Amino acid sequence: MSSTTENLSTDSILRMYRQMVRIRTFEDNANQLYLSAKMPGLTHMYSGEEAVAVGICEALTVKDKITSTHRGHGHCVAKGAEFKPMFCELLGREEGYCRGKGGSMHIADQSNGNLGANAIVGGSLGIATGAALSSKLRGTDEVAVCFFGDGATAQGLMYEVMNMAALWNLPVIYACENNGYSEYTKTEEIAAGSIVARAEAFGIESHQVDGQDVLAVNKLTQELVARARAGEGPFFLELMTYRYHGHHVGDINREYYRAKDEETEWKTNRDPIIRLRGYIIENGLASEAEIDAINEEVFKDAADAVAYALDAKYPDPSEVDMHVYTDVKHALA
Amino acid sequence: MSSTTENLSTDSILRMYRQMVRIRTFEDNANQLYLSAKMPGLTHMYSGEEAVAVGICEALTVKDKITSTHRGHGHCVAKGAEFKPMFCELLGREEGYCRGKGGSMHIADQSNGNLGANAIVGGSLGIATGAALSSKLRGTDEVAVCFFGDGATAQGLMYEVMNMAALWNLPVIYACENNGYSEYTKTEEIAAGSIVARAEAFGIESHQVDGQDVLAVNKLTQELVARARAGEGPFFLELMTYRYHGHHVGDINREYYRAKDEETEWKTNRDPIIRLRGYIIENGLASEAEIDAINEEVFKDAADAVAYALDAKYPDPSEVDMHVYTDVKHALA
Amino acid sequence: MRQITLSQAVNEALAEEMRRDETVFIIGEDVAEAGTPFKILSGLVEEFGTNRVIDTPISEPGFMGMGVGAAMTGMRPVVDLMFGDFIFLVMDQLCNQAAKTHYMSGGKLNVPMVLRTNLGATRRSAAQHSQSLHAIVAHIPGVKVALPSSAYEAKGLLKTAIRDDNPVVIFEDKLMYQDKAEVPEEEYCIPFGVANVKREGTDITLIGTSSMVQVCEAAAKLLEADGISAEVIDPRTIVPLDEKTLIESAKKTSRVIVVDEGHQSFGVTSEIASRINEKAFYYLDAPAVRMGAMDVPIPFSPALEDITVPTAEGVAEKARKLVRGELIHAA
Amino acid sequence: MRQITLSQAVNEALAEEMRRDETVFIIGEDVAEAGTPFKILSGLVEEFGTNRVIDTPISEPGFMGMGVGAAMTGMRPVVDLMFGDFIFLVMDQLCNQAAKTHYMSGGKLNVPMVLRTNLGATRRSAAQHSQSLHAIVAHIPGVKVALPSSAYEAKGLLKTAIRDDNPVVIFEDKLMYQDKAEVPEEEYCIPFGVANVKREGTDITLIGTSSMVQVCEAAAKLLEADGISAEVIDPRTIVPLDEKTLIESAKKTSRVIVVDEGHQSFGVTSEIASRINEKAFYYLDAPAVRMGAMDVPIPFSPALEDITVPTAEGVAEKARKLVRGELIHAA
Ligand SMILES: Cc1ncc(C[n+]2csc(CCOP(=O)(O)OP(=O)(O)O)c2C)c(N)n1
Ligand SMILES: Cc1ncc(C[n+]2csc(CCOP(=O)(O)OP(=O)(O)O)c2C)c(N)n1
Ligand SMILES: [Mg+2]
Ligand SMILES: [Mg+2]
Repeated sequence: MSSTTENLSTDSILRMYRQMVRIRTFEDNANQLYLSAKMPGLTHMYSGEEAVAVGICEALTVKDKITSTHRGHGHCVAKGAEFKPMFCELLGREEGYCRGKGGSMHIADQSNGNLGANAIVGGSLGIATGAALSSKLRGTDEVAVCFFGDGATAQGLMYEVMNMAALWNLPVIYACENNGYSEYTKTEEIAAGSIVARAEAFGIESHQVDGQDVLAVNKLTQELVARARAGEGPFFLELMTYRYHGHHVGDINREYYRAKDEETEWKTNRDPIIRLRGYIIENGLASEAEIDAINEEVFKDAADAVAYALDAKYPDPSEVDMHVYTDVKHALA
Repeated sequence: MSSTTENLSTDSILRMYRQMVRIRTFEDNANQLYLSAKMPGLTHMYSGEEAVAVGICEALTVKDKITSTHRGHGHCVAKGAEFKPMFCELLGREEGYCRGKGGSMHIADQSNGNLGANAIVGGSLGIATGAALSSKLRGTDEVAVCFFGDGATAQGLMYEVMNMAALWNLPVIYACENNGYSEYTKTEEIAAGSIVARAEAFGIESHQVDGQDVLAVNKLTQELVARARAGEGPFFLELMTYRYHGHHVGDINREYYRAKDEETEWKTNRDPIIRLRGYIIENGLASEAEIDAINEEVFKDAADAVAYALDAKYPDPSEVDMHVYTDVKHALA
Repeated sequence: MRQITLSQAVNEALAEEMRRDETVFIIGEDVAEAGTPFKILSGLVEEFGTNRVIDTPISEPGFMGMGVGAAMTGMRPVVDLMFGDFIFLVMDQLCNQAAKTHYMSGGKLNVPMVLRTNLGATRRSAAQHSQSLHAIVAHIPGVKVALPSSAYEAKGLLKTAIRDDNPVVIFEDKLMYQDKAEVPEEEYCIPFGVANVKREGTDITLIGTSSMVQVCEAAAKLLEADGISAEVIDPRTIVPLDEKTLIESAKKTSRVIVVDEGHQSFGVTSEIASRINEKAFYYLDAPAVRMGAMDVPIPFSPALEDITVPTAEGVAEKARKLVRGELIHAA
Repeated sequence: MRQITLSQAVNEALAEEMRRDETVFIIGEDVAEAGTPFKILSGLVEEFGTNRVIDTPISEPGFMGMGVGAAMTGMRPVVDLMFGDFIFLVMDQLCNQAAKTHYMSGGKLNVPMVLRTNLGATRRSAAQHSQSLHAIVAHIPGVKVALPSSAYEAKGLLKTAIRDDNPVVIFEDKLMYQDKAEVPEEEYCIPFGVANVKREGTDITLIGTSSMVQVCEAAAKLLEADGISAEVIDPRTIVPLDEKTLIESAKKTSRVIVVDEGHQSFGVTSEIASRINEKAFYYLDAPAVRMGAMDVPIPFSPALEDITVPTAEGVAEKARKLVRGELIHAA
C-alpha cells in the first residue's frame, strides 16, 4: 500500500477497515433485498468505492457537512449513520432516517452532518457550496465536502459554484468519484480535456488520487481539511475508483458497455478492503482472527438490522401530507 | 497597428472601417433616440467594441451563423443588416426585422445568418453550438460564432456546450467579449482563475486577442474559421475590449464603479476606429478626404433611416397573437 | 389487429420519421447503445448510426439548447429527457428560448423540435423521479403539449409532433411503457387538438389525461355496474386543447370530473374545469370536479405514494356522489 | 401616515430583518454597491457589509443552490433574482431541491430561504424581461408564493417571508417600485394566507393579485359611476390561499372576476376560478370570469404590449356585462 501512516493511529486504521466492511456489507444486503423483491424501487450500489467515502469522512468531524448522491449509502455510513434507520429508509418504513419519505436516493442524516443524497446528478453541488458559505458566515470552522460522480462534471452548476467558492475562498472540498462510467457510458466519451484542469482553471488546487487506497485518500484529505479550516479552500479531488455492480441493482447484463475482465481486474487486484486488510496484517496492526471478528460483527449487525427493518411498520397514511411545510401539520387539511 | 495585412485587400480593410463607423453611428443615433424619449425601453450600446464584431464577421460568409447578446446592434450590423429595419425594430415598428416584436434585445436577421440577440446572459451558447452541430449533421461547411460577454462565463451552460463541442469537434467559435465589466461589476470580481484556461481545460484551442485591433481580430478569425470548416473546431477567443457608454443608455452616473480616466484612456488611445483610420492613412490605402466621405455617407444613411423609422407605422393590434405558433394565424382566435 | 407496447410504438414512430426525413435526429443521455434506461430506443442507433442517435454527457440545459439551435438551422431534433422531473433543468432553454423564438423574430425563425420525456408516480422513485410537470409547460405560450394515453396515441402523437414546425413537449407515462395496445401496421398520425371520446355515456363525463385515461375507463366500468353511464374523454393534447368536444360532452351529461396526474393546485384540472364551468355553466348540475395528484412531493414509501394519485375507485366514488346530486368540493 | 415607495418599503423590510437576525443575508447580482438595477437595496451594503450583502457572478442556478445549502445549515438567505423571467434558470434548485427537502427528509431538514424577484409587463422590456411566472411556482408543493400589491404589502409580506421556515418566493411588480403608499413607522408583519378586502361591495367581487389589485380598484371606481358596487379582494399570498374569504365574498355578490398578470391559461386565474366555482357554485349567477395576460409571449412594440395585460376599463366592461346578466366566456 503506497501511503505511509505517520499521523494515523492503529485505531483509526482499524476503524476505517470496519467502516469499509460496513459499507460493503450494507450494499450486499441491500442488493439481496432487491433480488428477493423485498425492496421497493431500484438502488445504486457503492461497493468498490468504499475507500473514497471512508478515507474522506474519517478526516471530518460530526459538525462538518457532506452532500451525497444517488449512490449514497457509502457516504451515509461513512459519515456515521446506523444500519437500522438506513435499512428502514430503504424499505420505506417509519423508523427510517426520513420516515420512509426519501428512500435510497434521498437518504439524509442531519444528526451526523449528512445533508442528503440527491437524485439530480450534480444537484447537491450548490447545496454543499452553500453550506461552506454558511460555515464562513457563521464564523465556524466547519468544512463541507461535496461528493459527486464523473458524470456530474457535465453539469454546468459545478462550474458556477466552483467559481464562487474560489472567489470567496470557501471551505469546500469537491470530491469527484471517477468510477469510469456514468450509467452505461464510459467517462472518456462524455468528458473532454481534463477534469482536474477544469477545476484548476478556476484557481482551485486540485489532486488526482487513487480512490482504492483508503490511507492515501485519508492522509490527503486530512491535510486539505486542515487548510480549508484555515481559509485556504476550496480544493478539488478526482478520486479514481470503480463500481463493482451495475449502474443500479437491475443493471445485470452489462457486457455491452463494460468488459467482465475489467471488473475482475478491479475486484481482485485493486479492492480497497483486501488492500487495507493486507496492510494491517503486514504491519501487524491486527491478526487475521481479529479482522475476521470485525467482519463477523458487522455481518451480524447488518443481518439484525435487515430483520428489524423488514418487520418495522410503514408510516401512517396520515403522514402523506405532513412535512410539506414546517409550520403546518397537515398541508391538505 | 500590430498586425500585418498580407491576405487583406484594401477593399476589405476599407469595408471594415466602414462597418465599424456604421456601428458607432448606429449607436450614437440610438442613444439620441433614447435621450430624446423617442425609443421605448432601454438599450445597450456596443460603441467601443466595434473591432470585435467587425473583425470576426468579416471573416464569415452570409451562410455562417452567429448568435448575439443584449448588446447586439454591433453584431447585427457587422453580419450585414440594414439601418432601416434595425431602427424600425428598436422603435417597435412593423417594418422592423422582427416586426417590432423583438426590439433591441431580440433583434435577429436570419437572412444574414444572425440567429438573434438574447436577453438571457449566456442564453445563446446552446443555440450557437446547436447551429454548429446542425452544420455538421447537414454536411455543410458553415461555421457558427457565439458572441457573449465576460459576465456570461459565469453561466454553467457555457461549460456544458464547450464540453460537447470539444467531444464532437464542432465548427463553433466562442467569442468572449471581455469589456472588463458585467453591469456594474468589474470582471476580476466575478471571474476566478483564467477564462482562456477554462476553455483549454476542455481541450479547446484558445486565444486572447486585442479586441481593439480589427486587423488582428480578423486575421486570427480567418485562420480559425478555415480550420473550423476543416473539422478542427471548436475554438475559443477572449477579446479584450471596452464599452464606452454605461451598461445601458440609462447608466449615466457610473463613477462609483468605473473611473472617468479609465474611460478616457480607452477612448483616446485605444479606439478601434481611430486606430484603423491611422493605419489606412499611414499605408496610403485611402486619403483623409476619402475616409471623411465614408463617414459622411454613413452619417447620412443613419439620419435617413432614423427619420424613416420615426414615421413608420406600428404593427396592427391584430398581430398581437400572430407568430405564437407557425401553423396558426391567430393563436387566440 | 396486432398489439405492441407503448415503448415499441415510440420506437416505431421515431424509426419511421427518421427514415422519412433525414433532418430528424435523436439527442440525449444513453440513447444510443443503451437505448435509454427504459430500452425504448433499442435498435435505432444500429439503423441510423451515431450521427442521428447522439449520446450526450449529463448536460440537460446544454443539449436542450443545442436542440434549439439545430432546430433553428434546418434540423428536427428529438431531444430525449430521461425523466420528466429534469425539465426543471431545461426550463430556460424551453420557455425563454424555444417557446419565444418564433414570436420574438416576428415569424422569421422556427424551432421545429420535440422534447420527449415522461411523467407518472407509483414507481417507488421518490420526489425527484416521479413528477408530472406538464401543467407548467402548458402555461407558457409557444410550446405545444401532448399526453399520449396508450401505445396507439404514443405513436400517432409523436409522429405529428416531429412533423410540427413548433416546439412540442410530449410526456409519456413511464409506467405504461410495457403496456400493449392495438397499433395498426399502416402509417398514421394523430392530429393535435382533437380529443378522443374513448367511451360514450350519458350520466357523467370523465375527462382524463395520459395515465388517468385508463383510470377513468376503469372507473366507468365500475360505474356501469351501478347503472351509471359514464362518457370518457382523452384530450390527447392540452396545448392545443379541444375545448369544443369537452364542452359538448359536459352540456350533454351535465356532470364532469377532470382527472390528471399532475398536482391538483394550479394544474391541468384547474384549467379544464374552469373552461367547462365557464362555457357549460348553465348546463351543469354541479361544478366540474377536479382530481389531480395530491399537493405533496411524491413520497418514496409505497404506503404513502399510492395515496397521492387518483384511482379508479376514487374517481367512481366521486362520480357516484355527483350523480346522487351530493354537493362535492375538490379534495 | 407617511408615504414611501415600494422600493423603500422592501429596503426597510430587509434592513429591519437583518438588524433583528444576524443569520439573514442577501445574495445576488449587483446587490451591493449598485443596490440592484432598480436601486432597491441602496445603503444596505454600507450598513451590513459585503459579508451580508453579497455580489455574485451571473450564476443564478449557482447562487440559488448555495442559498438552499446555506438555509439548510443555519442561515436565512434572501436570494435576489434580478428579473422574474430568470426563475426558469433556477427551477431545479427551487422546485427539485428547496421545495422538497423538508418533505424528503421526513421533516428533519428545513430550507428557510426567500427568493425575491419580480413580475410585470408594459415596461418595453420584451419577452424575456416581462413575464409573470408565479403560477408555475405555485403548482409545486413545498414553496409559498407571496404577491405584494403595494408598498405596505411589500414590506409586511417580505418580513413574514424572511421569518418563515419554508422556502418563499416573493414576486414584486417591477412597475410599482416607485409607487408610494402609506406605510407605518412601527414594525409590522403581514400573515400569509390572509386575504385583504381592499374595498367592500355588494354587486360583484373583483379578485386581483399584485399589479392587478390597483387595476381592480380603478375598475371598481369606474363601476361606481355606473352605480355598480364592486368588492375588491387581494389574496396577498396564493400559496397559502385564503379560500375562505374569497368564497364568502363570491357567495355574497354572486358574481366574480379574477384578474392576474400571469398568462391566463393554466394560470392563477384558473385555480382561483375553479375553487370559487366549486365552492360557491350554487350562489353564482354566472361562472367566475378569468382575466389573465394574453397567452402570447410579451411583445416589445408598445402598440402590442399594452394589449396583452388586463386594464381597468377591460375589467369594468366585463363586470358590467356580468351584472347585466349577459353570459360571458373568458376572452
Ligand atoms: C440531472 C440528471 N440527469 C440524469 C439523471 C439520470 N442518472 C442517474 S445516475 C446517472 C449517471 C451518473 O453518473 P456519475 O455522476 O458518474 O455517478 P455514478 O453513477 O457513476 O456514481 C444518470 C445519468 C439524473 N438522475 N439527473
Ligand atoms: C441570466 C441573466 N442574468 C442576469 C441578467 C441581467 N443582465 C443583463 S446584461 C448583464 C451583464 C452582462 O455582462 P457581460 O456578459 O459581460 O456583457 P456586457 O454587458 O458587458 O456586454 C446582466 C447581469 C440577464 N439579462 N440574464
Ligand atoms: Mg461515474
Ligand atoms: Mg462585459
